[in-house]
Amino acid sequence: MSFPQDHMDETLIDAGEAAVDRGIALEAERLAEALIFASAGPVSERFISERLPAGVNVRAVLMGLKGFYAGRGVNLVQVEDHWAFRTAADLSFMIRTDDAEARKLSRAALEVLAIVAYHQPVTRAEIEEIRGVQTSKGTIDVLMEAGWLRFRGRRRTPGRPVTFGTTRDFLDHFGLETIRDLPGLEELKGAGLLSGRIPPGFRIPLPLGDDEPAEDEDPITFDDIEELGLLTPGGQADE
Amino acid sequence: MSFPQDHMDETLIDAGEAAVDRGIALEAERLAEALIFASAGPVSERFISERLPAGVNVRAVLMGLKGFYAGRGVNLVQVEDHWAFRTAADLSFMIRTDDAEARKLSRAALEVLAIVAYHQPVTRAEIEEIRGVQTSKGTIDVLMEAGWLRFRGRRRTPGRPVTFGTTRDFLDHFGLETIRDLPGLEELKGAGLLSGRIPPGFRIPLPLGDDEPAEDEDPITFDDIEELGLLTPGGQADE
Amino acid sequence: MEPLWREASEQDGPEPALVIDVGGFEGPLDLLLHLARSQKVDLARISVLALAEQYLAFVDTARQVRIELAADYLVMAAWLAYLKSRLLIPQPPKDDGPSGEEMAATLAFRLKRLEAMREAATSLVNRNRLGRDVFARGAPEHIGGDRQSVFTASLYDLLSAYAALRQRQAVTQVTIEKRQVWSLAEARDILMRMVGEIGGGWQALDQYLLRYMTTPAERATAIASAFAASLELAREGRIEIRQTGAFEPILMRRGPNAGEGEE
Repeated sequence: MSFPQDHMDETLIDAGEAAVDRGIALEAERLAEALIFASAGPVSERFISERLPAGVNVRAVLMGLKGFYAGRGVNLVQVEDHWAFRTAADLSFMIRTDDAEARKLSRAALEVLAIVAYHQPVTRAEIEEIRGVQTSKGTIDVLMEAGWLRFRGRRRTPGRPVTFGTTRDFLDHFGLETIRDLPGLEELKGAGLLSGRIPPGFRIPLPLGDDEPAEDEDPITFDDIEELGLLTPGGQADE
Repeated sequence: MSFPQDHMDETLIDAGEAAVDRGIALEAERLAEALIFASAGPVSERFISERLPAGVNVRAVLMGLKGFYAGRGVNLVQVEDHWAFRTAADLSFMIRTDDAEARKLSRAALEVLAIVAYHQPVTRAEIEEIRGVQTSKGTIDVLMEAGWLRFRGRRRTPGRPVTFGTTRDFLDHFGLETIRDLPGLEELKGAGLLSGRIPPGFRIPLPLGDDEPAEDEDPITFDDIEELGLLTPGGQADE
Repeated sequence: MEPLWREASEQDGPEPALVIDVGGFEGPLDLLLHLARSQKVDLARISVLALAEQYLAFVDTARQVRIELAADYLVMAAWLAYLKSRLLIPQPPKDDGPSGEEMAATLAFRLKRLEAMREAATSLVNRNRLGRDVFARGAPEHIGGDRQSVFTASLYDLLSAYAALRQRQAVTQVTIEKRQVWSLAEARDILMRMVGEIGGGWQALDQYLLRYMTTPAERATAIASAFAASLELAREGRIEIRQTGAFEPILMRRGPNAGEGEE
């Protein structure tokens, strides 16, 4: 990009011919706009002016941009001699200031979620056996609240433990059509996720989908949920 | 509030009285602008439309915004049905910083990425068939970790192998609106190079003596592909 | 043409060894493409015969100097040798194998396809890329009211967590994994269940057993136990077994006493 010195807008440059070249003004504006947009923090006037062609009046460029964005959904704001884009004040209700930003799932939660996905229907004791560590109730609660885990049924074994499964939301979030689309042993190996020596007898289970009730499982009823004190505030134990 | 009126369009609103509706349309545009601007990643059309006043044609609002920003330093770009603001490509060399180096991919990873992009959904076996070599551990892994490849589903063939596809992040990263915008896709398809089967009539002259001229009536020749602009000089596969 | 291999600078064994510069080639097709390019003609005009000969000469040389080539390269060599014979020797009329022309077209197609994918990869990386040429908002604000999950996690995160966990556990608790030896009782149980499914027709034993043998390691013990169990069950009249010759599949079907309670 070259900025010929002989065609410059009077309002944007300190000196130059009278001939107005909107093109140059626009180029300077475009560059300033992009620089401020891409920056993680407010950008100093000096930083911008160093990148504009010599002779361009940076203040005039920025004031022009400020005016351009004044009525828009996003405004160019000045903080001392630094500049930044901000959502227009009257639209700031849309922007969250609390820390409700989407968080990364903890390692423990990822593991529990994956175990349920592959081994469902699965009881909490089984999850712990596979993980080799105790699973805090909080981890499962978090996944239930996220809408990814659900109570599936009760195992027909002593104590009738509750079994867990994944939800439709889980499939949607992870882009799976059915739970059976989860990759198997060979595919995990092929994708480089499993490596090294895999002991003989190592298996990745084929998950049981919703339409395939396990033999030793009863579907969960509302009574079960009540009895077990599993009611979540919203009263929704199922999807 | 001052708005440049010239880019507004009657089609932004489905029906209604001109003055009031124009106000609604402007408000809708500001809202959409603020929503997309606030986010670093592409924002879904559905998310935006849920936040616009009822009856507003979200697509028209977005197309209007896209046109409005087309010549500016920041552009509104579309990635599938998601929208994002991105700095204009022609300003690249002015904004580029040393630490903003894009991920370097190995030649193998790059090839696998291209094969998946152009052939998706594609199984690992098919990738290997095209490359004529086993995919080393870590290749697909690296691409999945980068967020560019994903498990797509399973092929309905014996063994139900998992298929791979590209992600929205892939499109976003390489500046593609949809997978149909892949460079040279139609030409490659037309040349039969994206199918597993050899296109009918795909024959090569077999001059047992080396100097025999090629027959003219070959339906697909390397020259054709070259002519179509699919080949860059040098034929280097890597950066 | 660039050298296709280099000599290893060190010999770490008693055998003299050469090392193929494997880093230079991504498999036999890549090597062929390299050779084809060195013919200095486009792929449509390439002499497949000359190409095959070049490749075979390369493999021969490699062998003479005792280079160990990966199996992929040798399979390709065998295929090209066959292609060469097809091209040179007129085919007998009743030959239903692929013609030399068909095989040559296949090879040319694969080379072209690989080349096209390489060009595609090049044009892809040369596009304006996010974070290098174009940039996203540097200071994103958070949009409230997103109905999507409060958590971010990709399928990759999920799968890698799972794979790492299972791998870790497999190493530390190998003994907890499923038993690898079939007991006779287990084999009996499985066979009896199978008998229920077979009905009256003869079926190969292996066919059923394979359903229970997912790893090669279990195969031997499963077959041994199942064979012993099947002899026992045949003696009890629960099944009948038959084999048409040595090493033929063992066939079995429901015996006259099949219905008797097992427990």
